[in-house]
Amino acid sequence: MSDTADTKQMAYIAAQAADARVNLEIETEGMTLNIGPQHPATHGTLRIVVRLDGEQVISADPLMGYMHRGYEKLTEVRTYPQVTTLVNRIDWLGSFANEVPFILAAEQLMEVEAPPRAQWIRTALFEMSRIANVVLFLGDMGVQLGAVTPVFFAFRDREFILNQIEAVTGGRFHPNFDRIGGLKDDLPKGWIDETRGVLKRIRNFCDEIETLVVGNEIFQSRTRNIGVIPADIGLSYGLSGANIRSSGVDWDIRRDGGVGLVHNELDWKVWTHPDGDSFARFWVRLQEVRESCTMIEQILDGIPSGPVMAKVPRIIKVPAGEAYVETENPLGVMGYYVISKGDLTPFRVKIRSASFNNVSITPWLLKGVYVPDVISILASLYFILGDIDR
Amino acid sequence: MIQLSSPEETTEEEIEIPKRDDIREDLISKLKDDLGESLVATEIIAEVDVWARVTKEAWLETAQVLLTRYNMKYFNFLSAIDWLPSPFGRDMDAQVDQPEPVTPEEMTWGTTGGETRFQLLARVHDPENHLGISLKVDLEDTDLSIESWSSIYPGADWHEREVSEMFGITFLNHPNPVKLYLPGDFEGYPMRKDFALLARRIKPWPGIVDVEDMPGEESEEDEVDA
Amino acid sequence: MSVVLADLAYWQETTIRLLVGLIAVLLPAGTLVYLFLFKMMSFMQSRLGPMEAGPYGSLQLLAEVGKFLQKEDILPKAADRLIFKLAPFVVLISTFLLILVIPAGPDLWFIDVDTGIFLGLAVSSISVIGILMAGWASSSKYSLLGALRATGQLIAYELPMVLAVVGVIIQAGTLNVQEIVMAQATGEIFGFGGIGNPYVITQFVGFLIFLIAVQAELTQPPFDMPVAESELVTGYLTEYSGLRFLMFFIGEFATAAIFSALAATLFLGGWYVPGLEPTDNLFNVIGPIVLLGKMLLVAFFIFWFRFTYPRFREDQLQQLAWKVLIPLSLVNIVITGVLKVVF
Amino acid sequence: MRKIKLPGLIKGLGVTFKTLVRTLTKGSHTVQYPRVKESPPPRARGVIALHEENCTACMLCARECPDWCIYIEGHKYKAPPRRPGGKPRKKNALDRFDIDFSLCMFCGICVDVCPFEALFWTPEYEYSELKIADLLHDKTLLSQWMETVPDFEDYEAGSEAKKLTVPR
Repeated sequence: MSDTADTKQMAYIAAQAADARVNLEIETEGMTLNIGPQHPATHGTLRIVVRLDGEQVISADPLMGYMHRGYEKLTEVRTYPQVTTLVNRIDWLGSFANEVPFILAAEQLMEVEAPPRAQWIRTALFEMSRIANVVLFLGDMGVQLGAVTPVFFAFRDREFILNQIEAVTGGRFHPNFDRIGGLKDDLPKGWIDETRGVLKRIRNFCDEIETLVVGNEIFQSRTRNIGVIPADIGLSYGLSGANIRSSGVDWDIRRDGGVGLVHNELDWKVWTHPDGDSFARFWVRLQEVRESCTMIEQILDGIPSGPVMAKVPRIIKVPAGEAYVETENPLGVMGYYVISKGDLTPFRVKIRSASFNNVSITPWLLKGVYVPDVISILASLYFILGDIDR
Repeated sequence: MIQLSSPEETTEEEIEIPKRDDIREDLISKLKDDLGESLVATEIIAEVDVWARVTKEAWLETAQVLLTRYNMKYFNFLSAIDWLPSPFGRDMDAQVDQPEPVTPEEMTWGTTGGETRFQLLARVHDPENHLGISLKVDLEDTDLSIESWSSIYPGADWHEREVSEMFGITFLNHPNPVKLYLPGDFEGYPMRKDFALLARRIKPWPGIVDVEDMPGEESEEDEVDA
Repeated sequence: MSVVLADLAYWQETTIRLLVGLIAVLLPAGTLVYLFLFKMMSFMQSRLGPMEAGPYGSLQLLAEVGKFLQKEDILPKAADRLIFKLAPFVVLISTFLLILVIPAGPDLWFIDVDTGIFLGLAVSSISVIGILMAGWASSSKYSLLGALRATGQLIAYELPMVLAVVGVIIQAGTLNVQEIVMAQATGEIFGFGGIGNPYVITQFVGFLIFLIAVQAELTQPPFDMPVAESELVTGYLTEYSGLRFLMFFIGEFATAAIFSALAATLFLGGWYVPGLEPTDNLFNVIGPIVLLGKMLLVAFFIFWFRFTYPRFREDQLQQLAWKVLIPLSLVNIVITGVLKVVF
Repeated sequence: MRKIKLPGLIKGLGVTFKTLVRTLTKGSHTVQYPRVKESPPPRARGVIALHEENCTACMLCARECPDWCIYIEGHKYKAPPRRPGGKPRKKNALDRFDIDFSLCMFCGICVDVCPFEALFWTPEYEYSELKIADLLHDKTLLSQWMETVPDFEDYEAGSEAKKLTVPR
């Protein structure tokens, strides 16, 4: 470590000593701990270099790129239909939701619109991918805090949602089902009824998690007032999704200007929580899963009949222009800034992924917390490595 | 505000009555007052989006103005665009057989135009009135450096590090100007258009039509090719 | 056992004692791992657990042992070799010494000392040294953090555990474990002697404190910070592999079994079941089985908590020990003492 | 929020215990894989089957594949005329059709773009290999998968999609 860094650190310790937390007379020496890249808590290859004083974090510096796949570069050599296979793999737990904003951006440039039936089914699958994603978070948060059982419940019930997604799209994880101008295929027979049964299971799972995790006093003591993000700071870091709604910001793109999806025709509620701590983030996500169930149920009742594909040319050339479309993905706001030059391939695609912004707050957020809280805060911010590294 | 209206509808209506987007027009006219000469170009697609291009000197001021006067509290993203047409074409048509670079096309720019090869692209958002604006700024090839936004939007920190390693743009007064994704000793700027994507160059494209003709017959191009 | 061993030579006696001791440690530990870690945990998570090795996976444990034996014994380059190698033995020694004080029948015991429970609680603390050795010698930051956490935790919970036992001692009026069992077997609750006097009823607070302290001593969730796998990988075990890891593993579950047996002995009447005379020779046969059954009952609770709760943070754990459990157990002692004098 | 009577710690114990009882009485959610197999839905993208007679070596799939994992070689030949006295037809014969499943991303674009109904998905998934080179499935193997292709499903009410049939 350089001299300046040491001076800085000593200054920081001195500031902490004013809090009577660190005794400078003992002259404790800090310790650098690498959490990751291979670590059970980072569920991926995120590496967080934390400087510790005892178990208290002096500074935390996330390092990533261990899984960077260069998707922005790869999109430049792939045709528009081929790009959807790539973007599937950004947030691999809710992959269908990744396709939607890209397809919508391309549709905006091509000035086509998917037929109503396609939009409704798209919304249903969009919300199902949210369930598939967030349900795992609800279980995983327990594991990060030491409770092994919730994650098995999560995997158990997520399986049914994945089965339903697979029954329509053919892919459990990487559906590649969204097409410019509609969907690849229509729903198979009997799917709607099966899905209703699955939603019942998911609601049941939410109740179980509520009793097992949310109601647990140990869980509450571990998460309440831990990792508090004030709304303004969260916004300036570009936090989105449940992370910002749990800080009391009532903002959901599904309600406040969603293009191409039918959320505005459904009856649902945007959940917020005033606290902004880890518990709030967990709680908001739990409510959002239930809200997604409500939405899907309404969609299942109201799918209009009709075709699922608009008339688009067989070889897709997107007219020159620029479009930015964002949607409220499971992890937060995901947007694609697509620049086209009228070619078969996009000229440049900027992928604005939610986790990248969500995690960028960690150096600020992790200062002064204890090592166990590093884990619970990271878990509650909920990132997917593919969404950070792209 | 981004309404739940399809682009198709928008265009149809545009043909009938040119649509006005009062909120966005309003924003642009106010911005013109605030930034004056620094606002180089603007563009509005009614009820969809709004763009503004500013001068390099006003980059920091723009952020400050948008944050304080327009309630653009939400930092969305910051990136860059390399407008150089790719010297490798689409990297598809059997590059191995054709190692010479494709004759470069003319450089063209997108929305709000441009003058230089590199443009910075950023987007901020007003989370209460649901209004976002995309900002662009030209960067001269000779001086690829610009003031960092991270003092105004702390979230710009990582985005600027990414842009800096991928495009080779320097951000002045950045708190931590190190590489974000790439290893420290990486050379080159991968997102520049003249940085070859090796994966597409070490292997011949399997899509070359090599259905052999019958002996003694002239090739009739792709008769079964759809 | 003392009866049987009376006429044998010293070496024969020692061999038999060793063998029985091994069985007494390994068998309950194996039962615990299979019944609770493999099966109960799986059932609680809607799955079946190991099913392939043996009927219903009952030989899975042997397969695991075989697997661990094959693994490379990795020694970190910077490790303090001697201490690193020694640490698992120290942990195991504590476990083996602890079994000595638990009687399994009127004549079935390893040693019959007047300060039995005192000895038991004393030797149970030896494992702390082993854990500290493991954490320090591994020269890994995770190990070090884990070991330090373990030390702080084990010392903090030793105290409420001892204080909880004090209530029992006061009521039984003896430190001898065998006599505590006898006192429970022959005791009466307010004149009703039908089921003896298992102290779980009169010393319920003590029992709860003892269970919580045992949970913490065993570093099981919700007190598993020393091995917290999502934070410290596996704490002081991080650098261990193969046979040495297996020894820690056996140590962990054998200690769980023995502590459950100790709890069963102190609070549930040990090897005694109501309906028979406590001096009945039959207890030398069914005593171990009864003890095993009661031990499994206690262990069931320990593991049930383990699979349900998330873990505390280190400071919350210390607060629980010093601010809640210790005052509570002190109050318990005072009340027990007062009642003892009054009745 | 409704009033909580029991402490959450005890209610949580109830959840795990309930699951324990349910697993013991109603069975688990998992299946013992090699003995019991779950059947994926008919649309599942397991492996690609080739109906060789329909393939004209048009290269469309190989061109559209984002991973460049389809290799096709063919030659032209003259087929005997359909009606006596007619002109001999020129046809493409397929010499090689390989899909490298170690590269394949299972996106399904090749199946979508095939204009001659020569490629199909089958839900079959048990084709792992010990050597990565063995994942290159050739024409023969791909044609064998054809037997496992299920019929297309009916569509849900309100659909206007046309149900296709699998050539056998």
